[in-house]
Amino acid sequence: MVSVTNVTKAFGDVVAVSDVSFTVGPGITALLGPNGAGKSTLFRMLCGLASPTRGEVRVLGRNARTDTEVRGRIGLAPQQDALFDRLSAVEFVTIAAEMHGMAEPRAAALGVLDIVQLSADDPKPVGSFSKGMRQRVKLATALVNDPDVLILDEPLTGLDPVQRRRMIQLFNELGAAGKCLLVSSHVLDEVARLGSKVLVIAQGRLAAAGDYHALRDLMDDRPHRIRVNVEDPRRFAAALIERGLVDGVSLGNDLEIDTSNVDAFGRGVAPVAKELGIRLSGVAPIDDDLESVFRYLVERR
Amino acid sequence: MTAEGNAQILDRGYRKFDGQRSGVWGAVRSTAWHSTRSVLGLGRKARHKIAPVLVIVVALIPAIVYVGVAALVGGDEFINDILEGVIPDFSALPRGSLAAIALFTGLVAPEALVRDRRDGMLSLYLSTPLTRITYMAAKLLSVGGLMAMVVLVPTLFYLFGMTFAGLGPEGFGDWASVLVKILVSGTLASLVYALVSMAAASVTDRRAFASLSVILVMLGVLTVVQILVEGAELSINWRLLDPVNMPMEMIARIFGDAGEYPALATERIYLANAGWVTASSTMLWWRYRKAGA
Amino acid sequence: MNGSVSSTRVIAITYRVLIRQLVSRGRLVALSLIGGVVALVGWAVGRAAHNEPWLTPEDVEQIRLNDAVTAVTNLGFTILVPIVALVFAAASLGDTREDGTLVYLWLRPMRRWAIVVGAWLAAITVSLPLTVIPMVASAYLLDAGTDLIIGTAIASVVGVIAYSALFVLLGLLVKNSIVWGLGYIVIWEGVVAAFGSAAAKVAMRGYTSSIVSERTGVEIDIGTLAQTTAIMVPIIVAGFALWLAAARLNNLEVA
Amino acid sequence: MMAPVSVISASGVSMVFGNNRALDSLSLEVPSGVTGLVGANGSGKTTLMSIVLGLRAPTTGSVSVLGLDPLRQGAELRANVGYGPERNVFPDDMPASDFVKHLAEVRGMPRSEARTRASDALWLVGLGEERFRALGTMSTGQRQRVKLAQAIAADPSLVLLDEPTDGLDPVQRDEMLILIRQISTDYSIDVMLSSHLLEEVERICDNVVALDAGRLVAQGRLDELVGDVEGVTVELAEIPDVPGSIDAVAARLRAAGLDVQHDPGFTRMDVLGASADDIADAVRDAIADSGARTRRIEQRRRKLEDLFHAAKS
Repeated sequence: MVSVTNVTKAFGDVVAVSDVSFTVGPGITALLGPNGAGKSTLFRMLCGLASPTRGEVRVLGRNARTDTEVRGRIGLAPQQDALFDRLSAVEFVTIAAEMHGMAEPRAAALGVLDIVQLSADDPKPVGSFSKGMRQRVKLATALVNDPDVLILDEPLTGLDPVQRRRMIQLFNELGAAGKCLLVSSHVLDEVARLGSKVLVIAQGRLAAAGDYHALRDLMDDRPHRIRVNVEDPRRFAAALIERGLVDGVSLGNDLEIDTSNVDAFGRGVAPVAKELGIRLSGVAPIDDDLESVFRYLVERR
Repeated sequence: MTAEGNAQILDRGYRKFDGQRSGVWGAVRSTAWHSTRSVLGLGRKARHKIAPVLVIVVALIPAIVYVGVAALVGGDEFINDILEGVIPDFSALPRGSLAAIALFTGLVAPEALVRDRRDGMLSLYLSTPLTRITYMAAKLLSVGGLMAMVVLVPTLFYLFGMTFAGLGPEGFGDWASVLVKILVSGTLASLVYALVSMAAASVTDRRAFASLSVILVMLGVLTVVQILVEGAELSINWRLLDPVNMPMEMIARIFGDAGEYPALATERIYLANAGWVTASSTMLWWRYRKAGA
Repeated sequence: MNGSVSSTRVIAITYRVLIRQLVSRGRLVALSLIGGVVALVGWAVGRAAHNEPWLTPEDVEQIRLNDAVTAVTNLGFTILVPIVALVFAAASLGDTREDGTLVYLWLRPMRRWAIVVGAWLAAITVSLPLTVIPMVASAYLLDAGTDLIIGTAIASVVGVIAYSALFVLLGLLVKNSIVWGLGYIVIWEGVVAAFGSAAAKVAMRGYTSSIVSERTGVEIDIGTLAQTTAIMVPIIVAGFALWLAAARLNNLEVA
Repeated sequence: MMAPVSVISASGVSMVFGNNRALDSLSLEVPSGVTGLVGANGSGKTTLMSIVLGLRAPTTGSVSVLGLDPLRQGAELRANVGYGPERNVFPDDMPASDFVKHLAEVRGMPRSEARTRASDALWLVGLGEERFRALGTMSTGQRQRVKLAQAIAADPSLVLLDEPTDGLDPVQRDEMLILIRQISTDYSIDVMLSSHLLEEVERICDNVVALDAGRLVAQGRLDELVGDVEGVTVELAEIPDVPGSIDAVAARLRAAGLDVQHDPGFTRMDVLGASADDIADAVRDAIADSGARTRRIEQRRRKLEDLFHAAKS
């Protein structure tokens, strides 16, 4: 539904996006990367707000920069917090619906405000809203035209944990309903919850792309060191070696094992402990949380 | 001798400070200097320097022209006599730069005040030993000093130039008296321009609107007063409301000259300037009483 | 909801949004105050007695008219009209571009020229009452005949229409549009136009002054154009400025 | 001079704006070290900081900072306090070195001293090579460092940092937190930093002050507040030939009478119960029986988040 082909964007001498290509279909795709990696620039080009220096961007097969109609099928929640400050939330969203030429703009606005849990009766202008409330106004606005392609730039910043959870659930529902969602974030926990597809962008280049779990498994193929807390480390270590689940062990304060097959180790560790009747109180891969994956991808260049 | 005995860590850069802190005056001085640099575009890109430098040069033109003419053709007693009849008095010279002065007020005060409000420097300043009062004092020092560059400096240049050309005040006593008058009157007029333009600039947080506001207060009131006195034939006292001409009149009266509007009593002119100072200070206090918190 | 939205609706929606954004109490109060001053000055000039014994009634009539025309053109057409138009027109799209809200107008199935026209109409709607009312009041209080009132009204409307279009374009062209506009008003309109009737043809003030001059028969050195020319040229300029603004909006890189 | 026992102490501080109670009778004793001021946006963190700086007078109550009264001895106090505001907008075209030097001067450094200290501070925050660059050309991460540099340049006794990690990505956030910790430890500068992210406060702070809607939820030493072990966090992976195994683990643990926090479809769960040993055994057995793959089992410390949940319910 979205295709990006050999796209480069330069501002003077600064290259913000460098020769990036990917296609995105229905469902959620998370665009992950450090600040300044080019996520927002990429989104702006997708929406036609900026034109690529080289390469081609297509949304639903068309160019949003020149094609008036396709703009009606995109929903964008931009990164900046600016809104038409003097309007109330319901006015702001209703006007967005009107701009999309919807038949019942107010009803549509009430619907999406309900989804993001903003009161339609609140007469306060959005200019007085907190960051979290503005964020939800932006989301409602992006959703109001029931777009086929949703582009959400850092949509979860400023939301409290409960709201985040709700939004993630909403995104999952929209993705399941066949919409194409592109969501950028640099908070990895959020991305993990968003699920499957991930594009990692670093320094303007596409550093990794694919299924999130597959990417993690790719990480699993590296040799790993895992710290294991057990009651009887010596006996447990012996059992692990005996079953070929580990390549090496070191017994310091804790038991640390090395393995090149995380999968086998992960399958075996609990059953072995149970079988031996050894209490297992901790399994902690060293350097294998989400953040290390991210670091690995971002910092290797 | 042990290995450690040879090794010393001498300096890790950042360290404690044991000296005397410079206190509020240091803060005011640094802020005033910093504000002045920022208005003049020092330490910034060249394009920020163009406008202020241009205006200052334009303000200097009358003084340069007169001094130049005097230096070129002067010397001869006969010609000097003619020249003395043509060149302006020390009290009247600044009037030649009036357009530049008015333009400069629209440039300086908005830059000095509004930038701080917009880019968060004001709240940062208030987290330091500066208070709203001392902050404003620093800004007045800066804006007043900058205004002096177009109000006072040309006259000083004129004094030294004319002295050099043999057309200056005669005798050291006279000369020193003129110098003191130039300094006193120029400083006072600069402060009035500074306060009025700062007050006008303080009404908004947007620089462009601040310039608009200053220009309207300066040139708008000038135009209105002009039409009222000449078109509507109202009393000459309406001139007292004119914030561009009143400081100029004050300079003339300090020199004991008649000025542009001899019909106006001297004490009224001083009062008019005092009135502008009071009104402007009140406005500034009111606009900044909560700002930046 | 497929396809693009009809242009009349786009104009109407843009107009509504931008009117709400433009109308702030601070701006209205400040600009009404200036308008009030203009009307007051008109009143003060209008009640000047001119009872010097050597003047005939015809002389007095002529002096009144001359003074009145000077007041209207100096205060109204050099300060009030262009500045009010600048404040609202430059802000209409210029502010949305600077604060990042332009995206909410841009990324919609709406034609760009209609957005520009909506913005222009919004700016005019706010500017007209703030200029025409004080200008007409001033002309009325100047008490120099109906020709002056009619001329002032026409010239104010033409001025607002043309300045607004120019400043909508300016707002899309440069970042600090108010400062540039102010520079244009003070330096170009104020100084260049004062060089005489030829130079005045490249400044809007030449046209507004001509309208008043033509109506009242008072000669103004920068206002020498025929009535039709003085009305038509600004309107054509406005149309051209709007067309450029639409083209500019199309090619803009939106933040 | 004797060092005051508390860096900041407040008693009965309330702040009322119109009919909005931004702070509600707050009483605090903040000891030396790094203190995290946590709470959601709008919970009163920035208001509290401005009261500590003496920029606002509390509606009721009194505050003492470094043994001084912020209202009456404000200028004296602020000469010894560094402040990094939340706002991220600074003079765009000013070089970082000029900016830091200027603020060092304003905070009382003599002119010659200010230049070297500005340079030292910028090196310390890792911007030595970049110190002549204009602030406007810097990234969010670099600007946050500049804010830190200007806050420490005048050798303060106390530094207040409002959301110093806002807008940073994980790598930048870590670096910033480590830097703050290091500055506090190496130069014995007391730090109070505000954050809406509980994790980062847990990571580097000695003390915590937690606010919720202007009310004090908790204060004290971090290890005392979050020390209790009452469960584990488990992260699993599904093996293709045993679908639904993660949900099955959760179900088994629930059946064993444990409190399981798990959203269906997610790979992570929190398991809470009375005894750590019982939990460990139950988790081991549940995983072994349902055939999921173990990625991680970690002792779950009581989180700051729980403090908020407890306070709200």
